[in-house]
Amino acid sequence: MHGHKEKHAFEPKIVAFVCTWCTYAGADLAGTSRLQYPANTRVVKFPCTGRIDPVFILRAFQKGADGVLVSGCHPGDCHYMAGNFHARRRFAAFRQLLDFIGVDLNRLQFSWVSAAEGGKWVEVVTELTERVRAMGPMPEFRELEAEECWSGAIDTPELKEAYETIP
Amino acid sequence: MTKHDLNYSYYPGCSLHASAREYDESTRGLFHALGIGLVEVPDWLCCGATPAHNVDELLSLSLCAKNLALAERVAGDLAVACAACFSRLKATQHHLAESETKRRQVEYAIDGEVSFAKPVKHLLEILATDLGLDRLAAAVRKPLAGLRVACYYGCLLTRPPEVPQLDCVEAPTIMERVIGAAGAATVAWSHRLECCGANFTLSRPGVVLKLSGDILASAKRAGADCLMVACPLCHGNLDIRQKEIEEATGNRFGMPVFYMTQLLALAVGVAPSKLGFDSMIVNPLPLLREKGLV
Amino acid sequence: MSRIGVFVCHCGENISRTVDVEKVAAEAARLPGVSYACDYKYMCSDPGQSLLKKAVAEHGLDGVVVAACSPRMHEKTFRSAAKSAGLNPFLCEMANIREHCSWVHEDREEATAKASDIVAMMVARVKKDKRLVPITVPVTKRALVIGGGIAGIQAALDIADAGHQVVLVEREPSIGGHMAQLSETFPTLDCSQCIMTPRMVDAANHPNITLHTYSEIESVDGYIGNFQITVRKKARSVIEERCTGCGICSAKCPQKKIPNSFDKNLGLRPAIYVPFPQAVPNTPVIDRANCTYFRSGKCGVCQKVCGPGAIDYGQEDSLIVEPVGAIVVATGFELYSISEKPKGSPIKGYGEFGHGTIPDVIDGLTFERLASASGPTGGKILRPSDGKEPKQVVFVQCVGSRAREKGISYCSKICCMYTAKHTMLYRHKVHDGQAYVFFMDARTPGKNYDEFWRRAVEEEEAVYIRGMVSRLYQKGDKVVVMGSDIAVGLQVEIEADLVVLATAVQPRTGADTLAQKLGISYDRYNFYSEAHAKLKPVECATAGIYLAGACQGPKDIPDTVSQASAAAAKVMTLFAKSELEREPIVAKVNERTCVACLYCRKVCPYGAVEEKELRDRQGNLIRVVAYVNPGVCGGCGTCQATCPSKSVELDGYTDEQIMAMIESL
Amino acid sequence: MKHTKMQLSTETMNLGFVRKVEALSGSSVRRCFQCGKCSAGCPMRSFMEHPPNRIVRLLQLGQYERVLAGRSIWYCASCETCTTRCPNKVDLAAIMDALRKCSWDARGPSKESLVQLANRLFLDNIRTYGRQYEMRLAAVFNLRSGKLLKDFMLGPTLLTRGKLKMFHRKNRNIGEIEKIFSRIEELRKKGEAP
Ligand SMILES: Cc1cc2nc3c(=O)[nH]c(=O)nc-3n(C[C@H](O)[C@H](O)[C@H](O)COP(=O)(O)OP(=O)(O)OC[C@H]3O[C@@H](n4cnc5c(N)ncnc54)[C@H](O)[C@@H]3O)c2cc1C
Ligand SMILES: Cc1cc2nc3c(=O)[nH]c(=O)nc-3n(C[C@H](O)[C@H](O)[C@H](O)COP(=O)(O)OP(=O)(O)OC[C@H]3O[C@@H](n4cnc5c(N)ncnc54)[C@H](O)[C@@H]3O)c2cc1C
Ligand code: SF4
Ligand code: SF4
Ligand code: SF4
Ligand code: SF4
Ligand code: SF4
Ligand code: SF4
Ligand code: SF4
Ligand code: SF4
Repeated sequence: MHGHKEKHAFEPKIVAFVCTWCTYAGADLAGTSRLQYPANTRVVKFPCTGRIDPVFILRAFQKGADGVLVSGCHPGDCHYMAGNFHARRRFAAFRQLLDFIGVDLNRLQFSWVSAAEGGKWVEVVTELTERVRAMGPMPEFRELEAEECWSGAIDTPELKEAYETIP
Repeated sequence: MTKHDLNYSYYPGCSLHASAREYDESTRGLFHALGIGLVEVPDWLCCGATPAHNVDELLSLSLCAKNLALAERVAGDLAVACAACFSRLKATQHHLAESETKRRQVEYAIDGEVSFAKPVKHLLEILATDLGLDRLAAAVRKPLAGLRVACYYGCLLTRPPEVPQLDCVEAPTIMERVIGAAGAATVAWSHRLECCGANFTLSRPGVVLKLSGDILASAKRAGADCLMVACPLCHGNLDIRQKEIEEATGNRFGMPVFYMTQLLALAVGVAPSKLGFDSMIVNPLPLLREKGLV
Repeated sequence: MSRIGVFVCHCGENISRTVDVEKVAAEAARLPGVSYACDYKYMCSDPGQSLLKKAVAEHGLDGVVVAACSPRMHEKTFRSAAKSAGLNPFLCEMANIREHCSWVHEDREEATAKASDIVAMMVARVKKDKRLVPITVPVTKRALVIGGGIAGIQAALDIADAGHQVVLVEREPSIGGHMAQLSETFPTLDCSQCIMTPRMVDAANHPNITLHTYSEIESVDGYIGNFQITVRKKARSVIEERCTGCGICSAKCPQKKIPNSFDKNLGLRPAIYVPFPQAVPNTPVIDRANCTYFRSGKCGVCQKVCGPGAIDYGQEDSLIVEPVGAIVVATGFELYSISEKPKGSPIKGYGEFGHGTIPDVIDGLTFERLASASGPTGGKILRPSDGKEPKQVVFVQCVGSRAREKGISYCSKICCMYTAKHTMLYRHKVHDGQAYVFFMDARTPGKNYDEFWRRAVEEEEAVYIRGMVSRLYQKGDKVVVMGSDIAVGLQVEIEADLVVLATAVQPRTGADTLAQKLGISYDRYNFYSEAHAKLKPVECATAGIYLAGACQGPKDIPDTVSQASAAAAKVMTLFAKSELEREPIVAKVNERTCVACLYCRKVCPYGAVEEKELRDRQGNLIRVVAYVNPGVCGGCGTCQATCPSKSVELDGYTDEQIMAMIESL
Repeated sequence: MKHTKMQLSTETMNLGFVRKVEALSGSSVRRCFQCGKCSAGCPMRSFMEHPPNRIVRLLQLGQYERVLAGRSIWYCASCETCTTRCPNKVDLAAIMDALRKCSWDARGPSKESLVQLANRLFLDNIRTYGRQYEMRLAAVFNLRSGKLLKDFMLGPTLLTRGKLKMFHRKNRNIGEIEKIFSRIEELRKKGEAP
């Protein structure tokens, strides 16, 4: 289908942090199924969402990303059993931090895309691209000492509690 | 071709001599027109219908066995018009073949042997299989084009599965095939096999109003012009009680209920005056006129 | 300064149709550190691979990026090509410009720009790649099986038959487990003892099997291929090597009135005993708590009568160390008892059934002992209170199970079937007796299982009543059962002579303690967790440890044996190589910065993180740090993202590598 | 009785009755696993106080009074839907027949005397005339049931359409027909038939 393609004034830069086993494979499936989606996303592959350090997200924003997607296996389907569970806990606390720093949380999207969900990958990426496009470029982001920020964050009561409840 | 290459003994059953007179008349007219011989079994008696097997299986079996014995006096397979009689007669052969004890009791009661050899056939089977749909179609003079018929089987034409063996028990098409051969259109509808209330017509007419009302409504929903039946009991409930049903439910059906032989006879050119349309409670003539069939 | 080579593939037209591959190669060539870039029609073809090898040699490349399809497709291909060109395979990366680019975008300009970005990211990454060497671990081809029920016996025999040594550790004086207690078994009704005893003997006599009964696991060290197991052999007070199993000691022992737990306390045994006549080994053990000698120093009869002088009152527990390469856990289950619930049972108790105070209310296992020809009644169904033959027996299913708010939400899976079996056995033995079963539904999804249940109903005339029982109470010598038939919608009352409760299948008491020793995970009920419910049903998440039988979840014998053989097969797969090689994607701890908070240990799903003591030359403890066991680490990286001091790093996914990618944007 | 609890024991479960029903109907009662398919399709379900599956269930428990006391069996239309669709080949229609016979024989406390009456008149008609004469059946039914006005409106309509015969005669072979009835009675007296 080669319909008329709109050119937009602003093309956002999106970085996607995905796990190898589910979402990366899901994105591959979108490819083998020849589904179409906006070309704004750059994928960084991880073994597991559990490996994704919030610092990476901060860094991506600093380096000019207008939106960040974090996507892994559905709860209970983690290749490493519990990696995505820890990631979820970690990001719950991290979102508050981002909010505090003044990042519009609409620029950060978490989702679950399995290896069988090529269509869902397309949906998620398209939606985020369009949303961020509508929001416009990310405002100038003041340099943060990422390390400090993160080591500070581990001590938030939320995170502490999150880890206490890990069986 | 000899005059009759198909010849049958004929068991009309009680209703066909009374409330279902038009079924009998149209059957004879149709068979005559098709060149099928039909000789009524002399002195046949009531098959016992539902009331007999309802409370007294042995009596039911004996009455039917007696009829089968009487039928032996006439040549040809036994043609039966009424679905209830057909069901009883066939069930009798089936049950007695399975149970030695019951057979002995019955043979004592009728003082004679049970006739298993006589094939019992419903008219539909004779038309669809013995005569064949091609020959039936070839005999059509006045195709029933434009008539949308809801074929109603009721309970006893197909059930229980091992007895009538007329067609697939849950999704029969024999009526549709037969009337289709006469050029009619058939509708797909939901209540083809639901019970009409059967013989509660006498003791508990309320039951009939409810069940037959649902059937009429379903046929109407499917866009049928009329119903077609092969059983006097069904006919009684759907035609004779239709006005009452309309009053009770507040629906207007105005749905003529034909015996299958009436429509077929009309199609093969039997004069409408000989098909008992005047005995029907819901007057079919306006519909037939509208479709240019009379 | 690095020398990176970039190879852009056309993939026929699959990539080149939407991506301007020449432009991508040209832009790559301009990236800092790239010393060679080209494009080619089919990189994965033989000529494509030779092109790569040649370029590595000619340009002295120290890293390559192949911009082509998904790494899930051809990473292996290009890494081995790199390897044969003399490059460390982990210095070869793929840029996915097909599945993630040319196939999903139409606009040539956009797709080309994105392809260049992807290549740039991978170039940045490869510059930070480190040479990695696949990890090899030697494998000790010797297996430990914990638990000598049918699961353990089957697994041990399979492994031993494959020619490997097996150490079988059983807690009780005899192997056999629950199956040795059963009378006849569904769905075929063959005698349990008859099929079990030969297997027990085979296990004991197998030249490759070392049997430690009356023993427990003291501690577990090491990792896949290299475990060190310490086994505690409890003091039997009988020297196994000397005992001939003549049984004189038991016959002469004056202490005879001790309830036999094997017979669910229906029968009695002496203080020196074998739990049941077919026990393996047939070596008695002294029950010290009930032995006169141990209580008051008197008696000593057994020692006097024992010809071979096998009695040793002074025997002590001994510890044996066994090196093994793999472990099969097969510790089975316990039945919930309404009177003495297992310690830590989540079940809230059955006061409405009398808390075990009504003598003629028994559990399924007790019924098995009553029905067993070698049981305390010789196979006669006699009720405990007065030894009379019960004429009306009520069976109650789902006691404890499937009652979320009473404690357990799962279905115990075997009780529907064994209750059907019990009604049959009862009918075979008491012809004029009537069996009733209160049930919610019959869960019989197995080969010939539903047919078995229907036989109980239709041929053996058990009256099944759909509905739970509300209460049981004693009335004279009857037990009144208050139930309801939900199909009829009426209450039902039966004055029963005997009531049999199908109580919940639960994990062994202490299953969690053993799991902690082994470093395997368990669910909230203490059933051991498999690595993946569907695809790794016998593996533990912890490498080298496998599960068999009811310790993983309620199971009948066919399922138990299947799983045991599967576990054995996994062990044999492991033993097929003398060394394990695995991807070196594992975490490493930086001991200088680690503060030993051990958050990493908490989050590691594989239990790969241990504590390590750092000592100086004199052996004085300096401090403690975390240590990741590379044999166990699964490579998920969760520890790294969690570590507050950034002291643990996952090879292949270091912060440096990831950051390089992000920064190249 | 209706809502009292069921006391189950080998004494209270009348299994003899169950076996009789099984013999009469030629259908197993125990095969039923209470799936409810019979009741799901029964056209008469809404008129019954015990749906068909519950009838079988009560039989399984030998609750013979409870089955016969209800009017359900008299509201069964013998449509055979249940029998046709039962996954276990429980011939419920035949079981209903058997139960009605048991109730009929016991001249039991059926609440559905109207259906009983209609049946009785129907069979009497056969014995007297050999065939069914609907006019007579309806007339006598109305007379005996005290429902004089019932179907009053239909009578004349049907007559004018020639659907009811005012006059009827007996079969020529009425003697043979009587013989069937009396021979069956004779068999029963001798206990040679159910
Ligand atoms: C009443 C009843 C009737 C049944 N009837 C049937 C039937 O007819 N057909 C059928 O297929 N199934 C039946 N089953 C199920 C059957 O008993 C189980 O499937 C089977 O016993 C499971 O075997 P297992 O080896 O996993 O566990 P178990 O039989 O429980 O064996 C576990 C073994 O491990 C030992 N052990 C436990 N902890 C440790 C430890 N820490 N260290 C060392 N050793 C340890 C135990 O002493 C035991 O010997 C029945 C079960 C019950 C309760
Ligand atoms: C609707 C449905 C939903 C399900 N949902 C779940 C679920 O959610 N979770 C779950 O655990 N299970 C589920 N299952 C069950 C699951 O599908 C099966 O357990 C599983 O597929 C069985 O795998 P199999 O390899 O034994 O058989 P199959 O998947 O049938 O594979 C057999 C293969 O052998 C090939 N084959 C057959 N004959 C020959 C021959 N003669 N020569 C060569 N090849 C041959 C076939 O082509 C086929 O590829 C579901 C099943 C169904 C029907
Ligand atoms: S008497 Fe001695 S040899 Fe015999 S069983 Fe006892 S301990 Fe063993
Ligand atoms: S010493 Fe103990 S075990 Fe031995 S005979 Fe005496 S009581 Fe029995
Ligand atoms: S197997 Fe049957 S009796 Fe046991 S818990 Fe499950 S449903 Fe209940
Ligand atoms: S056949 Fe299928 S749907 Fe029916 S009980 Fe068994 S598993 Fe469930
Ligand atoms: S989380 Fe980091 S600092 Fe804490 S113990 Fe683990 S490696 Fe050491
Ligand atoms: S990488 Fe994963 S498996 Fe390995 S030590 Fe860290 S948390 Fe455990
Ligand atoms: S359909 Fe058959 S099995 Fe199901 S409830 Fe009815 S009689 Fe029983
Ligand atoms: S035969 Fe009777 S019980 Fe069965 S479906 Fe028909 S009306 Fe209902």
